[in-house]
Amino acid sequence: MIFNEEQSMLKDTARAFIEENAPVDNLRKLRAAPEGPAYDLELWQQLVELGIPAVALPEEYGGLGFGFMGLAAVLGETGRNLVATPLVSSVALAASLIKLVGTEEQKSRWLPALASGELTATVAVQEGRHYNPKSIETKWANGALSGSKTMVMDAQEAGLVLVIAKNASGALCVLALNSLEDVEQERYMLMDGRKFSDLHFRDLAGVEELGEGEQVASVEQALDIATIALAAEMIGGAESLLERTVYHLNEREQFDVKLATFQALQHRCAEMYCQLELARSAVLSAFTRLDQGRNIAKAASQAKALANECYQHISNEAVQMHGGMGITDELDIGLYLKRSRVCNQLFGDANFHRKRYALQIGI
Amino acid sequence: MIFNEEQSMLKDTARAFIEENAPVDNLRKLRAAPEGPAYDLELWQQLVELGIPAVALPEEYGGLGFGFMGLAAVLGETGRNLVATPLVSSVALAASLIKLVGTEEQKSRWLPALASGELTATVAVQEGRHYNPKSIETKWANGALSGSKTMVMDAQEAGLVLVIAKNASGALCVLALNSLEDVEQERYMLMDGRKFSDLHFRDLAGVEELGEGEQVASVEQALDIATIALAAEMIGGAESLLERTVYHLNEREQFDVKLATFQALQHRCAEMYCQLELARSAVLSAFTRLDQGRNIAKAASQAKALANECYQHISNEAVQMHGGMGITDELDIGLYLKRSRVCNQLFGDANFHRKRYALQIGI
Amino acid sequence: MSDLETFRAETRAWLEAHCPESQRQPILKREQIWGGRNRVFPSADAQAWFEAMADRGWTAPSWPKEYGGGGLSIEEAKVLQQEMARLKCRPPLYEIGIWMFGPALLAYGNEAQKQEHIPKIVKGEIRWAQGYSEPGAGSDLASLKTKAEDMGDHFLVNGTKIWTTNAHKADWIFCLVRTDPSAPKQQGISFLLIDMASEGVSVSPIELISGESEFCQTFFDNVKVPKENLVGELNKGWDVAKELLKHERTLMSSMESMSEKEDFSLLELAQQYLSLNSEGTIEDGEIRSRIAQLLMEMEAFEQLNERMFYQYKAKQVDQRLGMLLKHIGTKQLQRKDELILEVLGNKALSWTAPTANQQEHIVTRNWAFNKSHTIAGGTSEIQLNIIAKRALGMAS
Amino acid sequence: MSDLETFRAETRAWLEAHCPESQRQPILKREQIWGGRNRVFPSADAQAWFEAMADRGWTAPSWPKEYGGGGLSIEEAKVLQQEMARLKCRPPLYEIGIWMFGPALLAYGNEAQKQEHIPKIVKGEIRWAQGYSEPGAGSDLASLKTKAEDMGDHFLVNGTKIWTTNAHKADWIFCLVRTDPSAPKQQGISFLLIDMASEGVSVSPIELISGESEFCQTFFDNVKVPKENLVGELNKGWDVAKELLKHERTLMSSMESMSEKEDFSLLELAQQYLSLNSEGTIEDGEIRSRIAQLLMEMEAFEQLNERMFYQYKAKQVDQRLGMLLKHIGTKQLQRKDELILEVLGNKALSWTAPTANQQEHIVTRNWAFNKSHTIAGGTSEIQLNIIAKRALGMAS
Repeated sequence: MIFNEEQSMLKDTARAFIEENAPVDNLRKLRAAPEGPAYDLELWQQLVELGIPAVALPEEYGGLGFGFMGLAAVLGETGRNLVATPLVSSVALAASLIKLVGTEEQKSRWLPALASGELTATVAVQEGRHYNPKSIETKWANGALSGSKTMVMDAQEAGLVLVIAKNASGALCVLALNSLEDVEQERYMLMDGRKFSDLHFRDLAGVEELGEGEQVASVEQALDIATIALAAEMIGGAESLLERTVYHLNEREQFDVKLATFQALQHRCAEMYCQLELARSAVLSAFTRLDQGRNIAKAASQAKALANECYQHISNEAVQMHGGMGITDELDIGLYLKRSRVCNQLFGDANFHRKRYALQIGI
Repeated sequence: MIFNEEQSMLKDTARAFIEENAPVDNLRKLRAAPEGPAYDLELWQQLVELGIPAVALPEEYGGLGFGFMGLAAVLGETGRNLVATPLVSSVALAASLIKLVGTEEQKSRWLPALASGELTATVAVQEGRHYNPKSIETKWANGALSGSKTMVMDAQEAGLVLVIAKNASGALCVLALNSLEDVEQERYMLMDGRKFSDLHFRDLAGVEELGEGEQVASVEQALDIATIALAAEMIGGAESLLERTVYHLNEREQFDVKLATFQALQHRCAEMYCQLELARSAVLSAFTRLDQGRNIAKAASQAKALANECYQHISNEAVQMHGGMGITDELDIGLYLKRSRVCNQLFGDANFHRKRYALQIGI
Repeated sequence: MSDLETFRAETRAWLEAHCPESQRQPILKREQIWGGRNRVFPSADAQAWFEAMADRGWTAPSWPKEYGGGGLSIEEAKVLQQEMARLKCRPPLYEIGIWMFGPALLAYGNEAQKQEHIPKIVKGEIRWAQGYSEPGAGSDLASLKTKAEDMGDHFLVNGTKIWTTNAHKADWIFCLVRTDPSAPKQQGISFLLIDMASEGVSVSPIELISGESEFCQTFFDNVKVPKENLVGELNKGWDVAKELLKHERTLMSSMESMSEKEDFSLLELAQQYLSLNSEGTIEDGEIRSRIAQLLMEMEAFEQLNERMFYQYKAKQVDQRLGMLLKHIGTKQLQRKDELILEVLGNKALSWTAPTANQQEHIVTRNWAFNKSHTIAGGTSEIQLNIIAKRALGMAS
Repeated sequence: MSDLETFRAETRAWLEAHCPESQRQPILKREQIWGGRNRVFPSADAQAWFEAMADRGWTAPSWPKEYGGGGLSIEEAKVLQQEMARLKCRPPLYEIGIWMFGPALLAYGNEAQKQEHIPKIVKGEIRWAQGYSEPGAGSDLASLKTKAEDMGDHFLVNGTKIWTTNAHKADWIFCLVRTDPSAPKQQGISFLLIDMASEGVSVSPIELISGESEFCQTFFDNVKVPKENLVGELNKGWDVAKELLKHERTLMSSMESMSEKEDFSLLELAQQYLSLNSEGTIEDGEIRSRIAQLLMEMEAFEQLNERMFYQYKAKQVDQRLGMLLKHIGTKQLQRKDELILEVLGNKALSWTAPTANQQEHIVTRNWAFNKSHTIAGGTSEIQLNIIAKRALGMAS
């Protein structure tokens, strides 16, 4: 539920590094180049040198074994400054998927490379307008892969693309592509300034299968890990917004008094803080369960639903409380606002997770 | 959408009469006598003398022909002081049901008596925990009535009890009972201090049918009339609560300033007022449609759903803003709080009406 | 037939005769006709429709005929509005001069000013901008610092205005300026009309979170303004501003219906983007209820407006209700935008948008732009203060 | 095995041996054991369980052994709590002296006072009441008017206290009284212990909207109070009160779990009262989502408490989090009550209740009573002020 000493140090290191090297302006640069990379490759290399991709992986695969809680600490910091990285796509999701689903040979082949940062990977999950891994239609049958994926993160940068599909008997399985050469791709920028891809597979042959047989539970768990990783990033963003808003209200005077002295604004900020700490507690609890090897299906849905509502609410309030400047692109507030809406959709919106949580608790 | 001159005069008359003769303390007296009448019979006689039961009925049946908008004006006033009357059960519901469903002979027999106040009637609708006239199970077959009704208003006082049932072919029909002598009854007081009855019919024979044949649309319309009548009463209650709360905040000092000067409370009161006027507009619009002879199925659901949420929210806020005194029985605030929850359930809660509205607009 | 019914029949016939079929389609933003010296009509039909309406003064239906207005009574104007809605006629003119400035000038301007400016507004010949807010002042309008010094035969204006909507396209701007720096805040302010072509006026658009730049900063650097451009009395500009703000608030609350034609209905989008069950109802019970709830409240908002209209007609106006419109209307609009985003899922996230269609693209931009509605023209917080103090009489 | 694990094993064994089966059932309100001179045990089992716990000092597990407490470390106390929860042991003693007054007396009382009062609290021999609020003062506690005049050998107390919980059943009351009327508000207040049996003390219960009368008004009419009953320094009572309020806030936030045993779970009631489809899930999608949403937030509240516990253990306490508990906990409780009412439909409306079962009856009364939680012990508005100013550092 709290960071241990190692994890706290990692958090401090990450914060110091990001404050110094990755201001929010970095995102503006990435946004200004729609054809450019999805994240700052040089910055990522520096994070690799700090050992970040290895944090949560076990030592046997070249990891540092800090636990996922360590990764959560870093994600909170990238979220605070809207730093684009492949931490969710590659480190949280793809690495977990390989670890949970891959054969021993596959794990030895890919995990050390992911830990050392030589390789980044991504996972193609979503189909259709709303995230729902239960309704996947991409087919893996007779040695051929067919179907379409959307909202794939960091695909162009990835050396390995994992695709979640259904096999001939309708069970979830995972395919591994070392290249997207024969895959039809559309790459686009979303409102948060990040790049995503749609991938279309048409009877693609010569694809390697990750692991063997049915993988429903493992795939779901890997997706849950990515879900809480994203939630951790979102909490960082919401935290930063609340800090910026309180700072602004304490600075700005109107009608000859500080805006912060208006009780209506005080109460709304206090409510935001309550919401933030509740959501944060849920996220930290999910990571704790994960590191304890317990099931996180319910915890992931709880964490993501609360993080969604928290980030959405706080971003709306932040815009409003910054007044006219809040709706200009000059301030960073709008970047958080738009990032929160993209995060909402990635790995399921609040409605999806409320229903999934209800199912988990038996109602 | 607004009261005409006649209706405004009626409203002023009703307010003056009620302020003078029916303070909220009247309800306390009724509450103190669980076995006593459901409403103050003497007060009702005075309202009869003012012509209130005749307001909405057409002149051919001894009515005054002011339209239902006139009745709405009066209901707002009874709602303001929590006056218990058979206006909803008898004047809005039973009279409408007879008018819409009854044969010419039945209308001539009962409507003039209802208009003159000689007779009051009630309607037994609800079954089970949540109001839902679609799932009525009380059966009228082979000349016998069987089933159970709950939440019947003013049954002991009524000279005529109408029962909504399903006939052998499953269609809605209405039965008219001149007496409850052979009916098993349980009478009880709910949290609002009013008395309700459960009625159990076991193969009750010798019952008169109201009208002839299937009556689905007419029954639904009569229920919609009762629904908006109750909503009008609820708006009156919410209005009174908001006035009382603002008055209290303007009177009471804390930390050497008036409570009303706290901006957080100001904004919450302002939000309540917005909610109140929106709900009121919906209710008035429904009554206007009714008097224009237009369909009110959608309007009734809209009005009741908004009235429910409005009364519930304002009653909660009123308790909170009255502080410690708000939770004592000494103040009237708690009486409104409890009345609002009973009103919520009568003729359908907000969830029921949201779903019904959704259906009406085709989603 | 009553006079009003005759008027309705005639109006309907006239509209049917004069409004081309192409002008009865939902209007796209880029096809809106704004006033201006350099206006360009998007099509011959659009021009014909505009000119037919402007000739009758029906671009400003209830303004006096002597200044080119339609001269209609409030009831007739309502009938015209209803008939236009029935035929789905496009609004002939989008113009701040029509919505806000004109009514204020009619109330406070002198005869010469009205003769000079009002007819041009009706004919759409001049595009107006508003110069109220200043950088750093926020809701505290009266703290404005732009000053106009009396130089005998003219005022010399220096300062900066912000949120001047489309100032880069405007011909004239009406401004609040400080003419007596020693007077208390709300006094010492005057209402001045400035030709944007004057020397020393420059404009810089502000990029918004929606990617658009409808708002500008406008700089005045030793701008000479003739004295006859003062509206109302010297140092009494606040009165004119208040009159104008009344119209702005009414306008803001009707933004919803104005932009409706462009941003599609929540109901239709829900039917288009959500899974429906066999009876055509939305499968997901939660979002269905939330949509129904908002639509109910939006309908109640229309009913509130309708109630106010009937009150007005019956001369039984409840002044308090008008204070509610802006807050309720803008909040509903933003709730609607958020629900639409949710309904569209990842289809609502596009920015550069090769994967999104035009509808999805507009929806997204509107969502971002509409965040301004609870800030511009008096923040929601200011509205709530006003409601509490003036409508409810809470102590301050 | 670590010391803590040994302690856990021993505790578990001891509880299993000493907690009768009947004391492992959900407790009803009428079976709660409160302290008091005249207490009556509801059963022999209840008495045995109480006495076994009191003998070990486990009615106050972390208080010092020298005053009869359990002398446990914070970790051990947590283990005891966990093991009791595991076996579903009933709380042995409900007592304001345990929750609030004891900790404050341990911090501020002199040796004689601790010796006199603490052991009796642990043993449940004395029931305490709190005398803080006064009629008309609301959240402005420091405006209190009850005065204690120094008469040389004793104080003479006159005034009225309100919201004195169960004062009609209490043996002693701790009060804030004004000892220096000339000093500014928060100064000039002292903390005094008064025997309810003293001459001049009278009590009048207040009827609540729930029909219950747990709160009273307590009147002091020339009551003589010995000088040794002053806790802390003269005119420094505010410090003691603040210490005590800390415990009250923690207590209020845990009210939920305390009353849980009596008011049933939202989850179970939903399953019992709502239509389920064939897979056992709730048919109505809207209410299902709203229930899930609240349960998620309630779970997050537990997780927040857990986080604070681990912070405490690791000596990395974030002081701000404690300020959130009361507001969040009481608001969630009230939202839960409202949802339960909705789930039960007309079954939740009973008052005299021939048609309602006991469960429905309690649910309704709790709903009404629990409206007090956001008012008593520091209103939610005060909590939000504190959070804004102290946790977020907003200017005041």
